[in-house]
Amino acid sequence: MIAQNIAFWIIAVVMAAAAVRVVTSRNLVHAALFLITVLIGASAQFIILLAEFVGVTQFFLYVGAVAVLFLFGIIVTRAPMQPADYDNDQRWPALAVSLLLLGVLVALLIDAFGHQEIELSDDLLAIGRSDAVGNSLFRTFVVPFEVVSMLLLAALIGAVAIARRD
Amino acid sequence: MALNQFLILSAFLFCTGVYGVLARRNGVLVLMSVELMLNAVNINLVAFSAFVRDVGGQIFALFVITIAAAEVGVGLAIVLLIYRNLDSPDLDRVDQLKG
Amino acid sequence: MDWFDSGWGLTLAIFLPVAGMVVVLAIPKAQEQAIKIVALLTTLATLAAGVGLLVRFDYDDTGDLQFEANKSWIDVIQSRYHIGIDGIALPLLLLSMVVTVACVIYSWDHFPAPHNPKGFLALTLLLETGMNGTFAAQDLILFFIFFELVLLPMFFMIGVWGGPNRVYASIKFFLFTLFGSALMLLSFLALFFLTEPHTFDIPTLAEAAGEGLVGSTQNLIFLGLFLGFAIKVPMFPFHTWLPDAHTEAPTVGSVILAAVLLKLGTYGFVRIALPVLPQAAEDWAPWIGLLAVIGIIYGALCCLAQRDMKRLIAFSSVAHMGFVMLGIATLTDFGINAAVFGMVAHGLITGMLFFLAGSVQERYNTRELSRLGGLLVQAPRLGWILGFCAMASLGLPGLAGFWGEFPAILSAYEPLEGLPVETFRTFMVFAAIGTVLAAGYLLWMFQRVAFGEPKPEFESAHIHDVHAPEWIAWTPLLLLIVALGVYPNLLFKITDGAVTGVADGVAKAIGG
Amino acid sequence: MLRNAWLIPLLPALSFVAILLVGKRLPRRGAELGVGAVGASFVLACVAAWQWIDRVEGATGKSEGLRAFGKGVLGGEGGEGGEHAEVAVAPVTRGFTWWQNGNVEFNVGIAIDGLTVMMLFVVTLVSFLVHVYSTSYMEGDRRFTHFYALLSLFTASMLLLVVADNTIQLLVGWELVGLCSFVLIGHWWEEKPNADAAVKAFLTTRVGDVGLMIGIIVLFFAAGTFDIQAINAQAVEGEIGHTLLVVASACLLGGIIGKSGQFPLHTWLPDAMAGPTPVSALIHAATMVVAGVYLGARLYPVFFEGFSIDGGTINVMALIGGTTIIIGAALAFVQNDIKKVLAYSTISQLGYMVMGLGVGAWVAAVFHLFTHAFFKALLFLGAGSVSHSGSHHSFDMKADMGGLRKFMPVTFWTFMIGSLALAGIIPFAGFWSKDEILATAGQNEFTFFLVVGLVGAFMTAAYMTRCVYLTFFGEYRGHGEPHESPRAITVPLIVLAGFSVLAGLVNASALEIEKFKEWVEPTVAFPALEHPEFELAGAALALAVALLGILVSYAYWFRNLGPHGITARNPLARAGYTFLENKYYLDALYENVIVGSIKGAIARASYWTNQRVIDGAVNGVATGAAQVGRFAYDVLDQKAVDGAVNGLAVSTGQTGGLLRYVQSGRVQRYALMLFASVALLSLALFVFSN
Repeated sequence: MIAQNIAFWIIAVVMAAAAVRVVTSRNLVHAALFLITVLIGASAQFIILLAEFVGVTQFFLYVGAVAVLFLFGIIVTRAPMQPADYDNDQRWPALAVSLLLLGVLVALLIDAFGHQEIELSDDLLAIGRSDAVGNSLFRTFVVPFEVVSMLLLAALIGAVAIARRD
Repeated sequence: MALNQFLILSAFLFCTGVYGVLARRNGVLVLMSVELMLNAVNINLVAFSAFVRDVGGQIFALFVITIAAAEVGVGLAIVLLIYRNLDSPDLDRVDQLKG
Repeated sequence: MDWFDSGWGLTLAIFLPVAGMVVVLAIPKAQEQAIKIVALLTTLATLAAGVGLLVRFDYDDTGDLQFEANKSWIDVIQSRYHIGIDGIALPLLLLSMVVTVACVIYSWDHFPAPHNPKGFLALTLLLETGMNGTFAAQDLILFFIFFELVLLPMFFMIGVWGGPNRVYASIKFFLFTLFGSALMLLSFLALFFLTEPHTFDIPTLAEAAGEGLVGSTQNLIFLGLFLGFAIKVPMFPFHTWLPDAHTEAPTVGSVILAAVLLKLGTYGFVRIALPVLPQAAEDWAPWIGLLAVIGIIYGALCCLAQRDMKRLIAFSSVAHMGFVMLGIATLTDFGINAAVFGMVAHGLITGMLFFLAGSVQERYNTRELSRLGGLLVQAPRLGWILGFCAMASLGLPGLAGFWGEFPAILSAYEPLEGLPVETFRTFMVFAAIGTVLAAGYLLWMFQRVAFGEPKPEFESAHIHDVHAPEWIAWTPLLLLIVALGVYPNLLFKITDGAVTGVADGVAKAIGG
Repeated sequence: MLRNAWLIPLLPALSFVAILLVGKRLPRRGAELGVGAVGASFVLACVAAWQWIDRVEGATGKSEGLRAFGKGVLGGEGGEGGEHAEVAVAPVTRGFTWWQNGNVEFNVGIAIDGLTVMMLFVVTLVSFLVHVYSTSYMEGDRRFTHFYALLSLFTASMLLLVVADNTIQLLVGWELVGLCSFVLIGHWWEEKPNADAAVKAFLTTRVGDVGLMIGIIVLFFAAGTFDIQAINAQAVEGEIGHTLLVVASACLLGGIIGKSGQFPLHTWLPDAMAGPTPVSALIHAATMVVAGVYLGARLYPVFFEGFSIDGGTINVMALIGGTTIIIGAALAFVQNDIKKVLAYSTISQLGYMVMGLGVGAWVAAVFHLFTHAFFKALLFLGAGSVSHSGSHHSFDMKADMGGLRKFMPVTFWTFMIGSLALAGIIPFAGFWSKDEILATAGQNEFTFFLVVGLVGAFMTAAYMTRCVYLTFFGEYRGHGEPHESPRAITVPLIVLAGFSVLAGLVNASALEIEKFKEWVEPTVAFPALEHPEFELAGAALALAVALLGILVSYAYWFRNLGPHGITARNPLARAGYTFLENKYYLDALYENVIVGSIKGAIARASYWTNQRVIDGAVNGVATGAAQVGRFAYDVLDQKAVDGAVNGLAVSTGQTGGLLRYVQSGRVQRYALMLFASVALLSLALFVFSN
């Protein structure tokens, strides 16, 4: 348990720091790279939680596809901007709101789940494996799955339609 | 391991994302912050999945990942369109809803 | 026809328009004719389903839910897909269908700018589903969803196809009603959590009639419901969104808004607020009555100060809905019957008036009363129809408006036992005076618009008289106004049983 | 026929629809339909009358009704009287469910008794003659077809009111009559005064209708029914509390005042002359204004008990009627418009009827309604004939008439008959009915109203003499070429003149004929009324007063005696004249003070309240919320001062009202508010739930 705990904290600190940099960085490419860090961290956390299929998917999909997409986005919208322009005029209220939200959330969480433990045992491993997830996905959740695939298709077409140069 | 350590990490990531969404001007950066929030949700889902020992949470996380991918696709397309029309991805200038 | 009676017929009546909307959306924008035909066919098919309901309705048993369906829906919160109609819902359901058909026909070849029949008709169809669903829903959550579903299309209708000040009006409309529905939802949730067994089922809640709720809690919940519905009605002083929304909305939007949307609020009172919380209703009734009467007088006075024809009609709605609310506030079968009649009559008559205002504006490009005049010279048929509707609106006996107004005033003479009689009799006198003011502003408007010679600026303008789509759209409404006025039992027979049930329930809960 | 009397209103109603649909395509442009339908109604009404008389006579043991009727009318040796009126003759009723409410079903239907039959006869007859008359009078009018359609509807509404067996149906007919009068008075709506007069007529009567409506409601709750017979029965038998009856009768009286042009709501009647003359005749003789009197007669037990009429004390009803007699007659003196003279005389005569009801002279009042219908219709149609063929469509007696007696003999003689009947000269119809009102007033010890009635009789005779003089005598002052009117106009005049001579004989108490009373007075659910014996002295006095009136007027106008030009010399007389000319300033009071302030100041104030106070509050809340947000934002902002300055500038630029700030159009600002509210709400939830 201790090993996982140590791993969690290290990764968590890295993720938190990276996340903060994502929203404060003055360089678009840097921000994207920090985002990738966070995403990889999340993938690692999933594996700590013995959800290996989700972790791997996260890694491939996000780090492989989404991050690349972002980089493309940065390239095509490269605007002549001063670094200071990256934030708008409601920076401070935004900070206040997010801090307030964080405080409320943390208080709520501690209040609600203060003593709950996650037990990382073999039976947990069993439900995180590909076959378990796959079974569930294609039996119980087959209709939502199909719907999501339709959605993806629609989003694909939509993205093309929107971004197409007429 | 405590359930809360995951949840609080997730809460932190989420709030960071909120800040980013609220305070950033660049459309791409806002989208990135949205990704942060979605990720926070994912962590939550997987943590609870492990906590209640049910695969449902993981399945939902998978769906969220999928939808996030779709969202980035469409979102970037919109940012591209804004950029093309206004010559900048600056969201402050997108105020056609103004009354 | 078993399938029809067992809930499918009603489901069809609710969801056909959405199906039609999907088809409309699938047709390319350029093929306007196809879009219009599909939309028209959809509304006609829906109306046919409605006629089917009308034919197969059991008139000996109007107090019970018919064509009921009760299927599991969102089990987690114990909300069920429970629909059904009784004698109160049936007329309103049909009103909504008839008005929608009329609207589609009316807009056949004059869509307001930005001319976009596809979007416009799709929104109209979506609206119809929301309206029909609200009248049929027997589950609070279902009711709420349909109630809110109406909001969005109307928002876009005003915001996109509206007049010069449309954005202000649409946002105001949206925020106002959203505010009301938020409180309403809160009340629904409170009802759910505070009653045993936890349920959103309206008949079950009405059966319990607020049992197990402390008086003060009842009153608070009722307040939430009241605000939600009163804003929609709209009652004084929550009415200020209405003139703006009506004035800016396109003709068809105004018609639907006046004819059906306002009824959602009053219907909510009759369907939910009174049966579920009778004791609170009794506590609140004098105040509701007071606001209703203030609305009658005040709306009429505001009408007299208007210079814009459409705005005048909008304010007249405030006054007329005051009569409806006065009827409801008496908590008697007489008053509630009058209220239901008043809803249908107001829907037909004010709907027609907005059609006419739209047609006048289309012909003269203005609604300024001071610039209009001599309509009877240039378009005599249009002018006489306007006169007819003005007469119906001021409650001329023999036309539909009278049967909503007179029994409402009548019922205020003797409200439910336990309510302050003298107060209500005072209300009665003021309401009766309101009818004189109504005659005043409507005749004045009619005189300004129709009598006299046309103003010099329009003297040479070619003003065409009522044309084919207008005739087709209006004839059914006009015939209904006459038919209901001459033989009111057409409607009273349907509503009476159901209303008596509601009133008896309220009386029993208060007495016991 | 009595059970099928519903056909009588139905025929004109159908003709209304038919004329609207196909009238324009017919050879006579719809007139034939109207004339035909109303004519058929008239025939049916005659049949109904005959059957009713037969029924009454059968009940009283004299089955040969027709013969008795003939004798009665011709003044033969009828009136064996004595044993009648003891046997109750119930009205013939028939109905079906009209509406239901609270599991109670309410009927629509007919209740036919003597009063109804009499009204059916009068209304259909006058209306038929007016229809015929209009074929010529309205020829070539721009809305001829329209006119006929509405004339039919007018008749139908009045007949509907008359046959009604319940108060709601009566109200329906009542309001429809008002509607038709609105449209017909405003027939030539291109000119603003006509449109104004139409609106005024409708609105003024509608003020009275508030009373009618409330009265019906009170009666409904007092008696538990809308059925007129049942209400009357309960009122007679004292089953309704006296207070309720007082309230109900006072409210109903409001309706009568509005509809029958009683003081102080009479002002619409003279203005209603803006309509075509046949319409005026119809309004004044058979429909509209007599509706009020009919209501009083129909629900007489309510008034009788409510106002304690048998007590012999002054009551509101008699007082209103008496006041109206005098003020109406006084105004008739200062009119130059022949139709206005007649209009004010109608007001005055209606005053007689209402006063008659108020002093317990039910039979006399209804009888006066009956006779008045004929001679007033005659006078109006005569005036129409004068303007049609004599004065070039003018009604100004002083400017465009005079000396017409030579050019239009038929019109002149019929007009003379009408005037004498109106003035109450024996043996014309008006004498019998007016005398009977006065006799009953005297017998019931309403001495004050007896005097008022006599004064009224004097004035009536005097102003009619003036009117006749100005119109038919002296030199022709007009510019046209006067000639006699065509036959479609003169025939109705002659028919009406015949009735004006003979109608009074139906109840000529001097000759001991009391057929009218026998046939018309209800015997069921009706208070026991005293009927006066004929008194030679009283009748002679009334006649003498009328003759005196004629004499004085004759001396003044024909012989040019008396203080001519006194209004120019004497300031007091001038003031009085001005006062009369301005119609007691009532119009000024209503139009400028009451309507003006409601339509002007009060309405504007309400609207101002709406826009500034209520809407202002709404906008204020939104702006206020935005301001609070802005303030918090500035404080949080490090550059507080800077922000405040900027904010001030920005907000000055944005003080457009609601949502200008909130509605910045920037999604991120919306999102900020969204998240802030979510956080605050969850915080609140968290705090409160612990």
